[in-house]
Amino acid sequence: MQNLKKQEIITNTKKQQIKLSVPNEPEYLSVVRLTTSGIANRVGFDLEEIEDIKLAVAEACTNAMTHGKAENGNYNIEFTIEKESMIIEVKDSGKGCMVENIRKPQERELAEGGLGVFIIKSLMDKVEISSKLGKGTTIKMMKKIGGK
Amino acid sequence: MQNLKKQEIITNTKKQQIKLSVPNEPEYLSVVRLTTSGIANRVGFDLEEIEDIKLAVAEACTNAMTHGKAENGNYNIEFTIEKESMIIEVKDSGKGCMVENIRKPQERELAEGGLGVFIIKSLMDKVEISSKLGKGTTIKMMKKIGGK
Amino acid sequence: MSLDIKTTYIERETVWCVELVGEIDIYTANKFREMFEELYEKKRENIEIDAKNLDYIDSTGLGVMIGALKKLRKENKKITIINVKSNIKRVLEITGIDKIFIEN
Amino acid sequence: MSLDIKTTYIERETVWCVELVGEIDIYTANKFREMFEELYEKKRENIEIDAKNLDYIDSTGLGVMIGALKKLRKENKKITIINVKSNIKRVLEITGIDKIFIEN
Ligand SMILES: Nc1ncnc2c1ncn2[C@@H]1O[C@H](COP(=O)(O)OP(=O)(O)O)[C@@H](O)[C@H]1O
Ligand SMILES: Nc1ncnc2c1ncn2[C@@H]1O[C@H](COP(=O)(O)OP(=O)(O)O)[C@@H](O)[C@H]1O
Repeated sequence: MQNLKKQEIITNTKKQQIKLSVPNEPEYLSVVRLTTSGIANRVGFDLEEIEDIKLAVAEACTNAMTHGKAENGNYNIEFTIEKESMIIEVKDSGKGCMVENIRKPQERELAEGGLGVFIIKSLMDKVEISSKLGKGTTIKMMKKIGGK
Repeated sequence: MQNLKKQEIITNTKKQQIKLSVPNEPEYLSVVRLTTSGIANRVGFDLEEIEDIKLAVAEACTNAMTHGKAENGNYNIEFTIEKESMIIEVKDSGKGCMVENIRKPQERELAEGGLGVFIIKSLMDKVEISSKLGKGTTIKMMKKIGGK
Repeated sequence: MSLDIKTTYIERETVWCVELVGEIDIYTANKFREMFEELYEKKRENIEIDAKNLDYIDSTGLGVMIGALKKLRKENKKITIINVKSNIKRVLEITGIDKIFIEN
Repeated sequence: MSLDIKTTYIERETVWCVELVGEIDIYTANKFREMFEELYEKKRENIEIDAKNLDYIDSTGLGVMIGALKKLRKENKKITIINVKSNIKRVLEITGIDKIFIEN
Protein backbone atom coordinates (compact mmCIF):
# COMPACT_ATOMS: atom_id res chain seq x y z
CA MET A 1 0.00 0.00 0.00
CA GLN A 2 2.79 2.37 0.88
CA ASN A 3 4.22 1.45 -2.48
CA LEU A 4 1.00 2.07 -4.35
CA LYS A 5 0.56 5.51 -2.81
CA LYS A 6 4.04 6.45 -3.92
CA GLN A 7 3.34 5.17 -7.40
CA GLU A 8 0.19 7.27 -7.60
CA ILE A 9 2.11 10.43 -6.91
CA ILE A 10 4.62 9.66 -9.64
CA THR A 11 1.75 8.85 -11.95
CA ASN A 12 0.19 12.24 -11.59
CA THR A 13 3.27 14.07 -12.73
CA LYS A 14 4.20 12.06 -15.80
CA LYS A 15 2.03 11.80 -18.86
CA GLN A 16 0.52 8.47 -19.79
CA GLN A 17 -0.21 6.97 -23.16
CA ILE A 18 -2.65 4.38 -24.32
CA LYS A 19 -2.25 3.13 -27.87
CA LEU A 20 -4.77 1.23 -29.93
CA SER A 21 -4.22 -0.31 -33.35
CA VAL A 22 -7.42 -1.33 -35.13
CA PRO A 23 -8.17 -3.10 -38.42
CA ASN A 24 -9.55 -0.93 -41.24
CA GLU A 25 -12.96 -2.57 -40.84
CA PRO A 26 -16.21 -0.81 -39.89
CA GLU A 27 -17.17 -3.60 -37.51
CA TYR A 28 -14.44 -2.62 -35.04
CA LEU A 29 -15.47 1.03 -34.75
CA SER A 30 -17.75 0.17 -31.84
CA VAL A 31 -14.71 -1.25 -30.00
CA VAL A 32 -12.91 2.06 -30.50
CA ARG A 33 -15.91 3.95 -29.12
CA LEU A 34 -16.05 1.68 -26.08
CA THR A 35 -12.33 2.06 -25.36
CA THR A 36 -12.54 5.83 -25.85
CA SER A 37 -15.48 6.10 -23.44
CA GLY A 38 -13.64 4.00 -20.88
CA ILE A 39 -10.53 6.16 -21.03
CA ALA A 40 -12.48 9.43 -20.97
CA ASN A 41 -14.44 8.18 -17.98
CA ARG A 42 -11.26 7.13 -16.17
CA VAL A 43 -9.66 10.49 -16.82
CA GLY A 44 -12.63 12.22 -15.22
CA PHE A 45 -14.67 13.73 -18.06
CA ASP A 46 -18.41 14.06 -17.43
CA LEU A 47 -21.08 12.20 -19.40
CA GLU A 48 -21.61 14.91 -22.00
CA GLU A 49 -17.89 15.35 -22.57
CA ILE A 50 -17.50 11.59 -22.93
CA GLU A 51 -20.16 11.60 -25.67
CA ASP A 52 -18.36 14.47 -27.43
CA ILE A 53 -14.97 12.77 -27.32
CA LYS A 54 -16.43 9.44 -28.42
CA LEU A 55 -18.09 11.00 -31.47
CA ALA A 56 -15.04 13.07 -32.42
CA VAL A 57 -12.74 10.05 -32.27
CA ALA A 58 -15.22 7.93 -34.22
CA GLU A 59 -15.45 10.58 -36.95
CA ALA A 60 -11.66 10.63 -37.28
CA CYS A 61 -11.59 6.81 -37.43
CA THR A 62 -14.31 6.74 -40.08
CA ASN A 63 -12.16 9.08 -42.17
CA ALA A 64 -9.09 6.88 -41.62
CA MET A 65 -11.09 3.92 -42.90
CA THR A 66 -12.87 5.58 -45.83
CA HIS A 67 -10.32 8.13 -47.05
CA GLY A 68 -7.10 6.80 -45.58
CA LYS A 69 -7.46 3.11 -46.37
CA ALA A 70 -4.00 2.20 -45.14
CA GLU A 71 -2.38 -0.69 -46.98
CA ASN A 72 -1.31 -2.67 -43.94
CA GLY A 73 -4.91 -2.91 -42.85
CA ASN A 74 -4.70 -1.13 -39.49
CA TYR A 75 -4.91 2.44 -38.26
CA ASN A 76 -3.75 3.81 -34.92
CA ILE A 77 -5.18 5.83 -32.09
CA GLU A 78 -3.03 7.34 -29.36
CA PHE A 79 -4.48 8.77 -26.18
CA THR A 80 -2.12 10.99 -24.20
CA ILE A 81 -3.32 11.93 -20.76
CA GLU A 82 -1.78 15.05 -19.36
CA LYS A 83 -2.55 16.92 -16.18
CA GLU A 84 -5.04 19.30 -17.73
CA SER A 85 -6.00 17.74 -21.03
CA MET A 86 -6.36 14.62 -23.08
CA ILE A 87 -4.84 14.54 -26.54
CA ILE A 88 -6.00 11.99 -29.07
CA GLU A 89 -4.26 11.28 -32.34
CA VAL A 90 -5.86 9.19 -35.07
CA LYS A 91 -3.23 8.14 -37.59
CA ASP A 92 -3.51 6.27 -40.84
CA SER A 93 -0.82 5.51 -43.36
CA GLY A 94 -3.19 5.86 -46.28
CA LYS A 95 -3.36 8.09 -49.30
CA GLY A 96 -3.47 11.41 -47.48
CA CYS A 97 -5.13 14.62 -48.67
CA MET A 98 -4.64 18.34 -49.19
CA VAL A 99 -5.56 19.72 -45.78
CA GLU A 100 -6.22 23.21 -47.15
CA ASN A 101 -9.00 21.80 -49.35
CA ILE A 102 -11.11 20.65 -46.39
CA ARG A 103 -13.98 23.13 -46.12
CA LYS A 104 -16.71 23.97 -43.64
CA PRO A 105 -20.01 22.49 -44.86
CA GLN A 106 -22.52 24.97 -46.27
CA GLU A 107 -25.77 24.80 -44.34
CA ARG A 108 -28.09 25.48 -47.26
CA GLU A 109 -26.48 22.89 -49.50
CA LEU A 110 -27.82 19.75 -47.79
CA ALA A 111 -24.56 17.94 -48.48
CA GLU A 112 -24.44 14.26 -47.67
CA GLY A 113 -20.74 14.41 -46.85
CA GLY A 114 -18.22 16.82 -45.42
CA LEU A 115 -19.61 16.84 -41.87
CA GLY A 116 -16.96 14.73 -40.11
CA VAL A 117 -14.11 17.21 -39.71
CA PHE A 118 -16.60 19.97 -38.91
CA ILE A 119 -18.08 17.87 -36.09
CA ILE A 120 -14.63 17.08 -34.69
CA LYS A 121 -13.70 20.79 -34.68
CA SER A 122 -16.99 21.68 -33.00
CA LEU A 123 -16.66 19.13 -30.21
CA MET A 124 -12.98 19.36 -29.29
CA ASP A 125 -11.00 22.27 -27.87
CA LYS A 126 -8.19 22.10 -30.42
CA VAL A 127 -7.82 20.15 -33.67
CA GLU A 128 -4.84 19.83 -36.01
CA ILE A 129 -4.88 17.87 -39.24
CA SER A 130 -1.63 17.00 -40.92
CA SER A 131 -1.40 14.97 -44.07
CA LYS A 132 1.10 13.97 -46.71
CA LEU A 133 -0.16 12.74 -50.06
CA GLY A 134 0.62 9.05 -50.25
CA LYS A 135 1.95 8.95 -46.69
CA GLY A 136 -1.15 9.20 -44.56
CA THR A 137 -3.06 11.54 -42.32
CA THR A 138 -3.03 12.38 -38.61
CA ILE A 139 -5.93 14.10 -36.90
CA LYS A 140 -4.79 15.40 -33.51
CA MET A 141 -7.42 16.66 -31.15
CA MET A 142 -7.36 17.99 -27.62
CA LYS A 143 -10.00 18.26 -24.92
CA LYS A 144 -9.40 20.13 -21.67
CA ILE A 145 -10.07 18.25 -18.46
CA GLY A 146 -12.61 20.15 -16.39
CA GLY A 147 -12.85 22.61 -19.23
CA LYS A 148 -16.38 23.80 -18.57
CA MET B 1 -22.23 -0.84 -51.11
CA GLN B 2 -20.93 -3.18 -53.76
CA ASN B 3 -17.51 -2.24 -52.50
CA LEU B 4 -18.34 -2.90 -48.87
CA LYS B 5 -19.71 -6.36 -49.64
CA LYS B 6 -16.50 -7.24 -51.44
CA GLN B 7 -14.47 -6.00 -48.50
CA GLU B 8 -16.47 -8.15 -46.11
CA ILE B 9 -15.60 -11.30 -48.00
CA ILE B 10 -11.89 -10.53 -47.95
CA THR B 11 -12.17 -9.75 -44.26
CA ASN B 12 -13.50 -13.14 -43.38
CA THR B 13 -10.57 -15.00 -44.82
CA LYS B 14 -7.67 -12.98 -43.39
CA LYS B 15 -6.93 -12.74 -39.71
CA GLN B 16 -7.29 -9.44 -37.95
CA GLN B 17 -5.33 -7.93 -35.12
CA ILE B 18 -6.17 -5.34 -32.52
CA LYS B 19 -3.31 -4.09 -30.39
CA LEU B 20 -3.54 -2.19 -27.14
CA SER B 21 -0.68 -0.64 -25.20
CA VAL B 22 -1.57 0.37 -21.65
CA PRO B 23 0.31 2.16 -18.84
CA ASN B 24 1.44 -0.01 -15.93
CA GLU B 25 -1.19 1.61 -13.71
CA PRO B 26 -4.07 -0.19 -11.98
CA GLU B 27 -6.51 2.58 -12.89
CA TYR B 28 -6.45 1.61 -16.58
CA LEU B 29 -7.33 -2.04 -16.03
CA SER B 30 -11.03 -1.22 -16.36
CA VAL B 31 -10.30 0.20 -19.82
CA VAL B 32 -8.68 -3.09 -20.81
CA ARG B 33 -11.72 -5.00 -19.57
CA LEU B 34 -14.06 -2.75 -21.53
CA THR B 35 -12.04 -3.11 -24.73
CA THR B 36 -11.79 -6.87 -24.27
CA SER B 37 -15.55 -7.18 -23.76
CA GLY B 38 -16.20 -5.07 -26.84
CA ILE B 39 -13.95 -7.20 -29.03
CA ALA B 40 -15.28 -10.49 -27.65
CA ASN B 41 -18.82 -9.28 -28.26
CA ARG B 42 -17.99 -8.19 -31.82
CA VAL B 43 -16.38 -11.56 -32.56
CA GLY B 44 -19.57 -13.32 -31.48
CA PHE B 45 -18.86 -14.82 -28.05
CA ASP B 46 -21.86 -15.18 -25.76
CA LEU B 47 -22.28 -13.35 -22.46
CA GLU B 48 -20.71 -16.04 -20.31
CA GLU B 49 -17.74 -16.45 -22.63
CA ILE B 50 -17.26 -12.68 -22.66
CA GLU B 51 -17.06 -12.70 -18.84
CA ASP B 52 -14.52 -15.55 -18.96
CA ILE B 53 -12.30 -13.82 -21.51
CA LYS B 54 -12.53 -10.50 -19.68
CA LEU B 55 -11.41 -12.06 -16.39
CA ALA B 56 -8.62 -14.10 -17.97
CA VAL B 57 -7.18 -11.05 -19.74
CA ALA B 58 -7.48 -8.94 -16.59
CA GLU B 59 -5.60 -11.58 -14.56
CA ALA B 60 -2.77 -11.59 -17.11
CA CYS B 61 -2.66 -7.79 -17.07
CA THR B 62 -2.58 -7.73 -13.26
CA ASN B 63 0.45 -10.03 -13.42
CA ALA B 64 2.10 -7.83 -16.02
CA MET B 65 1.66 -4.87 -13.67
CA THR B 66 2.61 -6.52 -10.38
CA HIS B 67 5.28 -9.05 -11.42
CA GLY B 68 6.37 -7.70 -14.77
CA LYS B 69 6.66 -4.00 -13.93
CA ALA B 70 8.10 -3.08 -17.31
CA GLU B 71 10.52 -0.16 -17.23
CA ASN B 72 9.03 1.80 -20.10
CA GLY B 73 5.77 2.00 -18.21
CA ASN B 74 3.47 0.20 -20.65
CA TYR B 75 2.46 -3.37 -21.33
CA ASN B 76 0.83 -4.73 -24.48
CA ILE B 77 -2.20 -6.78 -25.38
CA GLU B 78 -2.71 -8.29 -28.82
CA PHE B 79 -6.02 -9.74 -29.93
CA THR B 80 -5.84 -11.95 -33.02
CA ILE B 81 -9.17 -12.92 -34.50
CA GLU B 82 -9.11 -16.04 -36.61
CA LYS B 83 -11.95 -17.92 -38.22
CA GLU B 84 -12.48 -20.32 -35.34
CA SER B 85 -10.74 -18.77 -32.38
CA MET B 86 -9.51 -15.63 -30.70
CA ILE B 87 -5.94 -15.51 -29.44
CA ILE B 88 -4.91 -12.96 -26.86
CA GLU B 89 -1.32 -12.24 -25.89
CA VAL B 90 -0.45 -10.13 -22.86
CA LYS B 91 3.19 -9.07 -23.04
CA ASP B 92 5.35 -7.19 -20.61
CA SER B 93 9.04 -6.39 -20.85
CA GLY B 94 9.56 -6.74 -17.12
CA LYS B 95 11.66 -8.95 -14.95
CA GLY B 96 10.30 -12.29 -16.12
CA CYS B 97 10.03 -15.51 -14.09
CA MET B 98 10.80 -19.22 -14.09
CA VAL B 99 7.68 -20.61 -15.76
CA GLU B 100 8.27 -24.11 -14.35
CA ASN B 101 7.96 -22.71 -10.82
CA ILE B 102 4.34 -21.59 -11.30
CA ARG B 103 2.22 -24.11 -9.38
CA LYS B 104 -1.46 -24.94 -9.10
CA PRO B 105 -2.84 -23.47 -5.86
CA GLN B 106 -3.52 -25.96 -3.05
CA GLU B 107 -7.15 -25.79 -2.00
CA ARG B 108 -6.60 -26.47 1.68
CA GLU B 109 -3.90 -23.89 2.05
CA LEU B 110 -6.07 -20.76 1.88
CA ALA B 111 -3.36 -18.95 -0.03
CA GLU B 112 -3.88 -15.26 -0.67
CA GLY B 113 -1.96 -15.42 -3.93
CA GLY B 114 -1.26 -17.81 -6.74
CA LEU B 115 -4.79 -17.85 -8.16
CA GLY B 116 -4.28 -15.73 -11.29
CA VAL B 117 -2.62 -18.19 -13.67
CA PHE B 118 -4.88 -20.98 -12.41
CA ILE B 119 -7.98 -18.89 -13.23
CA ILE B 120 -6.64 -18.09 -16.71
CA LYS B 121 -6.00 -21.78 -17.42
CA SER B 122 -9.46 -22.72 -16.16
CA LEU B 123 -11.29 -20.18 -18.31
CA MET B 124 -9.44 -20.39 -21.62
CA ASP B 125 -9.10 -23.28 -24.07
CA LYS B 126 -5.32 -23.08 -24.36
CA VAL B 127 -2.71 -21.13 -22.41
CA GLU B 128 1.03 -20.76 -22.97
CA ILE B 129 3.34 -18.79 -20.72
CA SER B 130 6.78 -17.89 -21.95
CA SER B 131 9.23 -15.85 -19.97
CA LYS B 132 12.86 -14.82 -20.01
CA LEU B 133 14.44 -13.57 -16.81
CA GLY B 134 15.08 -9.88 -17.22
CA LYS B 135 13.38 -9.79 -20.62
CA GLY B 136 9.70 -10.07 -19.81
CA THR B 137 6.77 -12.44 -19.95
CA THR B 138 4.09 -13.30 -22.50
CA ILE B 139 0.88 -15.05 -21.56
CA LYS B 140 -0.79 -16.35 -24.71
CA MET B 141 -4.32 -17.64 -24.41
CA MET B 142 -6.85 -18.99 -26.88
CA LYS B 143 -10.62 -19.29 -26.79
CA LYS B 144 -12.58 -21.16 -29.46
CA ILE B 145 -15.41 -19.31 -31.16
CA GLY B 146 -18.65 -21.25 -30.74
CA GLY B 147 -16.70 -23.69 -28.62
CA LYS B 148 -19.58 -24.90 -26.47
CA MET C 1 -23.49 -2.08 -30.82
CA SER C 2 -25.91 -2.84 -33.62
CA LEU C 3 -28.98 -1.38 -35.25
CA ASP C 4 -32.55 -2.67 -35.24
CA ILE C 5 -35.19 -1.04 -37.42
CA LYS C 6 -38.96 -1.40 -37.28
CA THR C 7 -41.04 0.22 -40.01
CA THR C 8 -44.83 0.61 -40.02
CA TYR C 9 -47.00 2.40 -42.54
CA ILE C 10 -49.82 4.32 -40.88
CA GLU C 11 -52.58 4.42 -43.48
CA ARG C 12 -54.74 7.00 -41.72
CA GLU C 13 -51.95 9.57 -41.50
CA THR C 14 -50.19 8.48 -44.69
CA VAL C 15 -46.85 8.37 -42.91
CA TRP C 16 -44.07 5.83 -42.43
CA CYS C 17 -43.16 5.30 -38.77
CA VAL C 18 -39.54 4.21 -38.37
CA GLU C 19 -38.35 3.05 -34.95
CA LEU C 20 -34.58 2.91 -34.51
CA VAL C 21 -32.93 0.89 -31.77
CA GLY C 22 -29.14 0.96 -31.31
CA GLU C 23 -26.37 2.84 -33.02
CA ILE C 24 -25.80 4.20 -36.52
CA ASP C 25 -22.22 4.37 -37.71
CA ILE C 26 -20.25 3.27 -40.76
CA TYR C 27 -20.90 -0.36 -39.83
CA THR C 28 -24.70 -0.12 -39.58
CA ALA C 29 -25.27 2.73 -42.08
CA ASN C 30 -25.88 0.34 -44.99
CA LYS C 31 -28.84 -1.19 -43.23
CA PHE C 32 -30.17 2.31 -42.56
CA ARG C 33 -29.72 3.31 -46.23
CA GLU C 34 -31.38 0.15 -47.50
CA MET C 35 -34.35 0.79 -45.25
CA PHE C 36 -34.92 4.22 -46.88
CA GLU C 37 -34.59 2.67 -50.34
CA GLU C 38 -37.14 0.03 -49.46
CA LEU C 39 -39.68 2.53 -48.15
CA TYR C 40 -39.11 4.68 -51.24
CA GLU C 41 -39.91 1.73 -53.49
CA LYS C 42 -43.01 0.80 -51.51
CA LYS C 43 -44.64 4.17 -50.93
CA ARG C 44 -43.20 7.64 -51.39
CA GLU C 45 -44.64 9.19 -48.26
CA ASN C 46 -43.55 11.28 -45.30
CA ILE C 47 -41.28 9.48 -42.84
CA GLU C 48 -41.32 9.98 -39.10
CA ILE C 49 -38.28 8.60 -37.26
CA ASP C 50 -38.78 7.68 -33.62
CA ALA C 51 -35.32 8.03 -32.05
CA LYS C 52 -36.39 7.12 -28.51
CA ASN C 53 -34.04 4.13 -28.49
CA LEU C 54 -31.37 5.48 -30.81
CA ASP C 55 -28.22 5.86 -28.71
CA TYR C 56 -25.78 7.16 -31.25
CA ILE C 57 -25.51 8.58 -34.75
CA ASP C 58 -22.46 9.94 -36.53
CA SER C 59 -21.89 11.85 -39.78
CA THR C 60 -22.25 8.67 -41.84
CA GLY C 61 -25.77 8.19 -40.49
CA LEU C 62 -26.64 11.86 -40.92
CA GLY C 63 -25.39 11.64 -44.51
CA VAL C 64 -27.77 8.75 -45.19
CA MET C 65 -30.69 10.75 -43.80
CA ILE C 66 -29.82 13.81 -45.86
CA GLY C 67 -29.54 11.65 -48.98
CA ALA C 68 -32.93 10.11 -48.33
CA LEU C 69 -34.50 13.52 -47.68
CA LYS C 70 -33.15 14.93 -50.95
CA LYS C 71 -34.92 12.21 -52.91
CA LEU C 72 -38.17 12.59 -50.97
CA ARG C 73 -38.22 16.38 -51.31
CA LYS C 74 -38.55 15.95 -55.06
CA GLU C 75 -41.86 14.22 -54.30
CA ASN C 76 -42.77 17.02 -51.86
CA LYS C 77 -42.40 14.70 -48.89
CA LYS C 78 -40.38 15.16 -45.73
CA ILE C 79 -38.50 13.33 -42.97
CA THR C 80 -38.93 14.31 -39.32
CA ILE C 81 -37.32 12.97 -36.15
CA ILE C 82 -39.02 12.74 -32.76
CA ASN C 83 -37.91 11.76 -29.24
CA VAL C 84 -34.28 12.66 -29.83
CA LYS C 85 -31.82 11.95 -26.99
CA SER C 86 -29.67 14.82 -25.75
CA ASN C 87 -26.37 13.60 -27.21
CA ILE C 88 -27.95 13.17 -30.65
CA LYS C 89 -29.74 16.51 -30.38
CA ARG C 90 -26.33 18.06 -29.79
CA VAL C 91 -24.93 16.65 -33.06
CA LEU C 92 -28.00 17.76 -34.96
CA GLU C 93 -27.69 21.27 -33.56
CA ILE C 94 -23.96 21.57 -34.19
CA THR C 95 -24.39 20.63 -37.82
CA GLY C 96 -27.53 22.74 -38.25
CA ILE C 97 -29.41 19.62 -39.31
CA ASP C 98 -31.93 20.02 -36.49
CA LYS C 99 -33.59 22.79 -38.54
CA ILE C 100 -34.20 20.32 -41.36
CA PHE C 101 -35.42 17.32 -39.39
CA ILE C 102 -36.88 18.56 -36.12
CA GLU C 103 -40.25 20.30 -36.22
CA ASN C 104 -41.25 22.92 -33.70
CA MET D 1 -15.62 0.97 -12.83
CA SER D 2 -15.30 1.75 -9.18
CA LEU D 3 -16.19 0.29 -5.83
CA ASP D 4 -18.64 1.55 -3.23
CA ILE D 5 -18.83 -0.07 0.18
CA LYS D 6 -21.52 0.27 2.84
CA THR D 7 -20.92 -1.36 6.23
CA THR D 8 -23.50 -1.75 9.02
CA TYR D 9 -23.11 -3.55 12.31
CA ILE D 10 -26.25 -5.50 13.23
CA GLU D 11 -26.25 -5.57 17.01
CA ARG D 12 -28.99 -8.19 17.37
CA GLU D 13 -27.22 -10.75 15.18
CA THR D 14 -23.69 -9.62 16.09
CA VAL D 15 -22.69 -9.51 12.44
CA TRP D 16 -21.19 -6.96 10.08
CA CYS D 17 -23.22 -6.46 6.92
CA VAL D 18 -21.07 -5.33 4.00
CA GLU D 19 -22.76 -4.18 0.81
CA LEU D 20 -20.50 -4.04 -2.24
CA VAL D 21 -21.40 -2.03 -5.33
CA GLY D 22 -19.17 -2.08 -8.40
CA GLU D 23 -15.99 -3.94 -9.26
CA ILE D 24 -13.05 -5.27 -7.29
CA ASP D 25 -9.72 -5.42 -9.09
CA ILE D 26 -6.16 -4.28 -8.45
CA TYR D 27 -7.33 -0.66 -8.61
CA THR D 28 -10.09 -0.93 -6.00
CA ALA D 29 -8.62 -3.78 -3.88
CA ASN D 30 -6.94 -1.35 -1.45
CA LYS D 31 -10.27 0.16 -0.49
CA PHE D 32 -11.62 -3.36 0.02
CA ARG D 33 -8.64 -4.32 2.20
CA GLU D 34 -8.87 -1.16 4.29
CA MET D 35 -12.55 -1.85 4.92
CA PHE D 36 -11.69 -5.26 6.44
CA GLU D 37 -8.95 -3.68 8.56
CA GLU D 38 -11.37 -1.06 9.83
CA LEU D 39 -14.03 -3.59 10.78
CA TYR D 40 -11.38 -5.72 12.48
CA GLU D 41 -10.31 -2.75 14.59
CA LYS D 42 -13.89 -1.85 15.52
CA LYS D 43 -15.38 -5.24 16.32
CA ARG D 44 -14.03 -8.71 15.56
CA GLU D 45 -17.28 -10.28 14.49
CA ASN D 46 -18.67 -12.38 11.66
CA ILE D 47 -18.94 -10.59 8.33
CA GLU D 48 -21.69 -11.13 5.80
CA ILE D 49 -20.97 -9.74 2.34
CA ASP D 50 -23.97 -8.84 0.21
CA ALA D 51 -22.77 -9.18 -3.38
CA LYS D 52 -26.09 -8.29 -5.02
CA ASN D 53 -24.53 -5.29 -6.75
CA LEU D 54 -21.01 -6.60 -7.13
CA ASP D 55 -20.39 -6.96 -10.85
CA TYR D 56 -16.85 -8.26 -10.92
CA ILE D 57 -14.09 -9.65 -8.73
CA ASP D 58 -10.69 -10.99 -9.73
CA SER D 59 -7.92 -12.88 -7.93
CA THR D 60 -6.69 -9.69 -6.26
CA GLY D 61 -10.09 -9.22 -4.61
CA LEU D 62 -10.32 -12.91 -3.68
CA GLY D 63 -6.85 -12.66 -2.13
CA VAL D 64 -8.00 -9.77 0.06
CA MET D 65 -11.00 -11.79 1.24
CA ILE D 66 -8.87 -14.83 2.03
CA GLY D 67 -6.42 -12.67 3.95
CA ALA D 68 -9.22 -11.14 6.00
CA LEU D 69 -10.74 -14.55 6.67
CA LYS D 70 -7.41 -15.94 7.92
CA LYS D 71 -7.22 -13.22 10.56
CA LEU D 72 -10.85 -13.63 11.62
CA ARG D 73 -10.60 -17.41 11.88
CA LYS D 74 -8.10 -16.94 14.69
CA GLU D 75 -10.94 -15.27 16.58
CA ASN D 76 -13.31 -18.07 15.58
CA LYS D 77 -15.24 -15.78 13.27
CA LYS D 78 -16.15 -16.25 9.63
CA ILE D 79 -16.91 -14.42 6.39
CA THR D 80 -19.86 -15.42 4.20
CA ILE D 81 -21.09 -14.09 0.86
CA ILE D 82 -24.74 -13.89 -0.20
CA ASN D 83 -26.56 -12.92 -3.43
CA VAL D 84 -23.64 -13.81 -5.68
CA LYS D 85 -24.04 -13.09 -9.41
CA SER D 86 -23.47 -15.96 -11.83
CA ASN D 87 -20.15 -14.73 -13.24
CA ILE D 88 -18.72 -14.28 -9.75
CA LYS D 89 -20.10 -17.63 -8.62
CA ARG D 90 -18.20 -19.15 -11.51
CA VAL D 91 -14.86 -17.73 -10.31
CA LEU D 92 -15.56 -18.84 -6.76
CA GLU D 93 -16.34 -22.36 -7.97
CA ILE D 94 -13.34 -22.64 -10.27
CA THR D 95 -10.98 -21.67 -7.46
CA GLY D 96 -12.78 -23.80 -4.86
CA ILE D 97 -13.32 -20.68 -2.79
CA ASP D 98 -17.10 -21.12 -2.85
CA LYS D 99 -16.70 -23.87 -0.22
CA ILE D 100 -15.09 -21.40 2.14
CA PHE D 101 -17.38 -18.42 1.69
CA ILE D 102 -20.76 -19.68 0.53
CA GLU D 103 -22.98 -21.44 3.06
CA ASN D 104 -25.47 -24.08 2.08
N1 LIG E 1 -7.80 10.23 -42.90
C1 LIG E 1 -7.97 10.91 -44.03
N2 LIG E 1 -7.27 10.55 -45.16
C2 LIG E 1 -7.43 11.23 -46.31
N3 LIG E 1 -8.27 12.29 -46.46
C3 LIG E 1 -9.00 12.68 -45.38
C4 LIG E 1 -8.88 12.03 -44.14
N4 LIG E 1 -9.70 12.65 -43.25
C5 LIG E 1 -10.31 13.65 -43.93
N5 LIG E 1 -9.89 13.68 -45.22
C6 LIG E 1 -10.32 14.64 -46.26
O1 LIG E 1 -11.13 15.63 -45.66
C7 LIG E 1 -12.41 15.68 -46.31
C8 LIG E 1 -13.51 16.05 -45.31
O2 LIG E 1 -13.74 15.00 -44.39
P1 LIG E 1 -15.08 14.94 -43.59
O3 LIG E 1 -15.37 16.30 -43.04
O4 LIG E 1 -14.98 13.87 -42.58
O5 LIG E 1 -16.21 14.62 -44.64
P2 LIG E 1 -16.40 13.35 -45.60
O6 LIG E 1 -15.64 12.23 -44.97
O7 LIG E 1 -17.87 13.13 -45.61
O8 LIG E 1 -15.87 13.76 -46.92
C9 LIG E 1 -12.59 14.31 -46.91
O9 LIG E 1 -13.48 14.32 -48.00
C10 LIG E 1 -11.15 13.96 -47.32
O10 LIG E 1 -10.84 14.53 -48.55
N1 LIG F 1 3.94 -11.20 -16.09
C1 LIG F 1 4.68 -11.87 -15.18
N2 LIG F 1 5.97 -11.52 -14.92
C2 LIG F 1 6.71 -12.19 -14.01
N3 LIG F 1 6.25 -13.23 -13.30
C3 LIG F 1 4.98 -13.64 -13.51
C4 LIG F 1 4.13 -13.00 -14.45
N4 LIG F 1 2.94 -13.62 -14.44
C5 LIG F 1 3.04 -14.61 -13.55
N5 LIG F 1 4.25 -14.64 -12.98
C6 LIG F 1 4.73 -15.59 -11.94
O1 LIG F 1 3.74 -16.58 -11.76
C7 LIG F 1 3.34 -16.62 -10.40
C8 LIG F 1 1.89 -17.03 -10.26
O2 LIG F 1 1.05 -15.99 -10.72
P1 LIG F 1 -0.46 -15.95 -10.28
O3 LIG F 1 -1.03 -17.31 -10.44
O4 LIG F 1 -1.13 -14.87 -11.05
O5 LIG F 1 -0.46 -15.61 -8.74
P2 LIG F 1 0.09 -14.35 -7.95
O6 LIG F 1 0.13 -13.21 -8.93
O7 LIG F 1 -0.92 -14.12 -6.88
O8 LIG F 1 1.43 -14.74 -7.43
C9 LIG F 1 3.67 -15.26 -9.84
O9 LIG F 1 3.86 -15.26 -8.46
C10 LIG F 1 4.94 -14.90 -10.60
O10 LIG F 1 6.06 -15.46 -10.00
